[in-house]
Amino acid sequence: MIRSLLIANRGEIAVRIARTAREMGIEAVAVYSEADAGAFHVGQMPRAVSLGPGSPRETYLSIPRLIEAAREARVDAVHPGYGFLSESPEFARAVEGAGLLWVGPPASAIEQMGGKVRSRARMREAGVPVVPGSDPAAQSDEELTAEAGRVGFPLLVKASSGGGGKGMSRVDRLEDLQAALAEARRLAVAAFGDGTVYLERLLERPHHVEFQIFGDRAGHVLHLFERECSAQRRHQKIIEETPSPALDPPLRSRMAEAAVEAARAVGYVGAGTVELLLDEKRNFYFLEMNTRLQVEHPITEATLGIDLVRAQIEIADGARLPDGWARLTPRGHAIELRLYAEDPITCLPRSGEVLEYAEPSGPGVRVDSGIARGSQVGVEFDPLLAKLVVLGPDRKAAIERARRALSDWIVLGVETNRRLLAAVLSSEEFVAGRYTTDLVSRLSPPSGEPPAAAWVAAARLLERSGPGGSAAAGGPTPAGDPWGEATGWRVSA
Amino acid sequence: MIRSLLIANRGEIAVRIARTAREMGIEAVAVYSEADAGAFHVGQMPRAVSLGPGSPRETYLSIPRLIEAAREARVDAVHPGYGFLSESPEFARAVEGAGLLWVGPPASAIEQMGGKVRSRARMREAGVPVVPGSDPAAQSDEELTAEAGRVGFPLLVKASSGGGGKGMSRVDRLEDLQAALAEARRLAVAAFGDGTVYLERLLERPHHVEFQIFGDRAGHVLHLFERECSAQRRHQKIIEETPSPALDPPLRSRMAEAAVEAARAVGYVGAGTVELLLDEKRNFYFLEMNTRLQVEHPITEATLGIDLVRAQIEIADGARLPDGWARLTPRGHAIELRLYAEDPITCLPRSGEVLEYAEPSGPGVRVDSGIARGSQVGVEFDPLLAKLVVLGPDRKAAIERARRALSDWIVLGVETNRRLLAAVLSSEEFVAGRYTTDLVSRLSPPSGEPPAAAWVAAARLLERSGPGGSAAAGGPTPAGDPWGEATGWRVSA
Amino acid sequence: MRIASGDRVRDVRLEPRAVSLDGERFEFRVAADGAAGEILEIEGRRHRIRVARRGDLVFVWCDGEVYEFMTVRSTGRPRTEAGDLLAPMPGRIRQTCVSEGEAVRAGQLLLILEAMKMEHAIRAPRDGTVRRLPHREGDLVETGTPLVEIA
Amino acid sequence: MRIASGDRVRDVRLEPRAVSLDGERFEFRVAADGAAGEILEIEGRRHRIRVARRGDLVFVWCDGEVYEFMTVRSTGRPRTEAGDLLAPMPGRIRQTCVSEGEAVRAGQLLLILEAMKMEHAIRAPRDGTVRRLPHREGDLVETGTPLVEIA
Repeated sequence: MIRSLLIANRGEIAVRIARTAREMGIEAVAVYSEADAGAFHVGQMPRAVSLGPGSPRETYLSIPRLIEAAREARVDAVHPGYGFLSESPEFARAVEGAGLLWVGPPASAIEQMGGKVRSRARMREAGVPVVPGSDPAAQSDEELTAEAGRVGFPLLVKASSGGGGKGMSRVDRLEDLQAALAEARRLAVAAFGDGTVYLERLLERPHHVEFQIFGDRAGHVLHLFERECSAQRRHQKIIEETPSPALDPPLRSRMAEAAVEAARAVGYVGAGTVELLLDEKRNFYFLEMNTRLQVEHPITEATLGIDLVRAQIEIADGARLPDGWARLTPRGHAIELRLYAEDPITCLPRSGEVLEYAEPSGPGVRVDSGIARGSQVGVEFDPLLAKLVVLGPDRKAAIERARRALSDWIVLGVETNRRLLAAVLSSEEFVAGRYTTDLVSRLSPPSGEPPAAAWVAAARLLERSGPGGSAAAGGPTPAGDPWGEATGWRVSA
Repeated sequence: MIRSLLIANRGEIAVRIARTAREMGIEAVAVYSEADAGAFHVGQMPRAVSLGPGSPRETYLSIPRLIEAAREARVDAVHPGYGFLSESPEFARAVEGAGLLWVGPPASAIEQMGGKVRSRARMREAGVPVVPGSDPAAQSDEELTAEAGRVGFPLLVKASSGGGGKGMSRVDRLEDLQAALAEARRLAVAAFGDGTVYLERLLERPHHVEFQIFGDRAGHVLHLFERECSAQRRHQKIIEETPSPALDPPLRSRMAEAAVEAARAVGYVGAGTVELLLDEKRNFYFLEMNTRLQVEHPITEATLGIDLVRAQIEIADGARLPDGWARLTPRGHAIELRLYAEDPITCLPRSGEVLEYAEPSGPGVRVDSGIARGSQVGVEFDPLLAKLVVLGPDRKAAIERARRALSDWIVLGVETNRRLLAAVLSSEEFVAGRYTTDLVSRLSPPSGEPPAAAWVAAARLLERSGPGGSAAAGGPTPAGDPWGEATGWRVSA
Repeated sequence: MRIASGDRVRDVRLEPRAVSLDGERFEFRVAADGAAGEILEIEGRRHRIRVARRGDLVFVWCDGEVYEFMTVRSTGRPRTEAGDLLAPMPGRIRQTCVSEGEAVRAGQLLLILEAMKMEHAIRAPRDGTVRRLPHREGDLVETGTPLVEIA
Repeated sequence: MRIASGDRVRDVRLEPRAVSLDGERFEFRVAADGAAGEILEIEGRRHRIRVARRGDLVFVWCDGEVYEFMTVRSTGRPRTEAGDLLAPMPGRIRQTCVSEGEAVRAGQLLLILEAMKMEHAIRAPRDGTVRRLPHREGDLVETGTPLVEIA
């Protein structure tokens, strides 16, 4: 029986998990690094334990400190959220070793799906199609050069322990291979301490479609339909929607079957997501499985009317899959917009204090936020600030609702990717539902030349609040925003 | 083709209508009395027209000023919202007379459902059961005394043009009748300029259940299921839910049929609500029909996944009922909480500036608000500040979600009925789903003795911000909160 | 300082890390003063706090509940005479049901105030005698105007 | 006063009911300053405004869009030399790809900054010559530190 839950995370996902915990009558316990003592997520929970000072590596990524915190807080269970240690089998084992419930899949499942290479092999065994790639054993330049011929060009050089596109590079011609391998190994060592690489055929302009999977200890595994995640920037999702405009019912059920098969193959329990690539010939391939709650899980909650976090906790507590989940059918169309603290053009992370904040509301609008007025946004963490999730009766209404809500979202003090999101929502391909993973990179958000009213407002504020000299002492200097003078890349957010 | 829409209302409903209009690409035009120039709803719309200075009667209730505003704004249509002139056939005619589309039912339907007496007669004709009552013709004390015998005690004396319980009184014994009639006539004249009254049998502890009705110009009429509205305070709804815990499928369809019949009888077009009383023997009676959008419409939107305002506008524009509405089935359980600016104990209206405001959010949470930080809440308008609407997979989850969200709702500076709402949510009868219209009156919210932490926080603020002497000059004096000293009714909100 | 909440008035002495309420001493710590408001730790328990002030009124949101406080000036006379019943909102005296000098029982109807197109019954909070009844039927009164004084 | 937004610098003269931007004059009216922020009327059109300030930076939300402005002090030298490329975030110089005195073309890779466990390519915004390259590989740099100066 879970009475208290340590949420080993921060930001919007910690807040979101805490909300469900509180609704379940479970005491949510926050953790925080000293720098985060005043963070929004800490204020959302009845209890909080400090992880002490230091970098993420020394706090949110420190298994010993988190286990210590869980012991100190005397919690019954630990929810890892996403990112940080959510896909660390070591952490899962440490939690269970401490006699606590782990709200996530068995460590063994995390392991089997962990390494790209291992998971590809495992899936091939299970009969799930994978993108053609090199033999994992092949590591020398010679072997890989040979493999490259088999795989075919263009291809990707990938780090075996990579993720999020880190240490990944495209090679179009054989003569570029060696240089790419050297670079990839160097980056892989730097980022993951593991220089193993492999080759994978590059699918041109594929759809990135994922299926939500859920399993229980009794061995039941089912899918909760798909999410279209092709709107990506630098391999980072920025907009997701469900249902996917790219699927028809037969294809959907074929892909869903494969996804369930993939999860069954590793004895999956709890919430997980199987990511698939869909090429122009409507062939699909296993990409990877995320053995945790997904950032974009709310769009599935919206169209199915369920609470995935509640189910995670109940299943960790030994429950079966909720009654009726096998009979769920999606209703309406849901879209998620990810608000990042970053320059909409360069995608470089932004920092600063949130000086004004107001969330959109109204019918079919949900906001999961990790910030509030007064929040300090630093660059040491994931730049995801908040998520806007809209539900509409159909895709057209959902897009209109997303545009409306986005324009009601007020965030001042930290630059965000809002304009990029708006650009996607009004791009012809997105509106038509015909877009692939290359859409966002081809978009250039309008440069946002301020209207006269904005100049007036700025001037009036400057006059009201007097010379910035003194005020400037408080805030960071505009050096935090350096590109402007030199390059003019800098455009208003 | 509606391209622009005048929203002849204020507060949360004006904001809510504007949101849908904006999503539809329709330009929403606000109206405001001078006192409201800085009101939240005005800032939510791209355009706004002043109704000039003066009381509600001279502004939001002035047909000439509103028509003038509509002409000035060159709008295509007018949405009346609820309250104010939403059920005025004169206004409907004036709007159409000005060559504008009226987003509401035909004036004739409003008229037929307007007077209590007339509507009761109309329904009796249509074969819809009505609460036993006196012959409308009977007006003299003698006639009414005779009728009283037929109707039976206890009974209600009601003003024919009454509403919201105004000029309504309970009579248990014949000897009290004459005094009650005199009082009722006096109040009726004062409130409605019409002293006509009638008698109606008083149903003890009934359920107040209403059905959402929708019709189009092609003569189609359907129902969108029910809303349980028995949680009332002084005949004012404070919490609504759907589905109603009081209905079973057969009863639900019988009541729904009657509701559709009632709407058909008056050639209904657009959104309307048929209110029914359900007595302990599970007999139901027509109470009245609200020929407009209902305050609690969002819970229907939540369980059906639709937008009622969008449908209102489309149907006013000549469209048929949306495809598939005939096949809609509710999913999950929805609850609405009405946040009023009033003393939770005495229910007296409260005023003041909203000094801090934060809305709850997260899965299954929607807030329709008419206020923001800085809003000035006066007593000259309806004290409804905002509505919290939660959707959960089942009733239990919805109640838990409502409790969680309510505790996340921060409103400082104006006293609200929050504690009363919390008391209902945790009352045994409400949780069990066994409550009738007498529940709320029997509840007494806990007196909210502040914990040490609150005293500390208050002291720290007073110390930080120094003696209130100067600050006090700004705000109203605590005389605005007078009961305390003399009576001790005053408890913290 | 003296602070009132409802009918409860307490003597509050504030030190940097402790407070005494009517002599009872509580240690506290400001665990954080951040985006979600302030977090006060009192005897090990954390409390989420948001505060606002208008003149002598202090509003405190604490762990989901809202409390209202009022400073009580040690100097100067209290704001209203004990026994005053003040108009809760601007309105018009529709009817007076008692006269000065009349003895009234708790709950007895004193007068009817009409405001917002509704009538509000003003009743005696306790037994007593009507000392002052300053207004006539039809008078307009502002918020906070004394309506009846009961000795 | 002189105000910059992005690479756009304008001369702004404010009068009670009008403003001139680089000499172009606009009449405006503050229609409301209320709960939803300020409403500015300029030549008949209404604009919803929210503003915030941090030092020399001014943030303006206007009709759903956000704009950033910076005061330009007429006195004192500009904040950064034209030509400086500043570190966009705290990090470590992973690799320098050019040397001082070297001629570079717009878009050419100048150095790689490692921050947040990712590598960021710093490229030349335009053709020019590397005048200064103050840091070595492995150096830690703070936000705003000049990385390369291009003449």
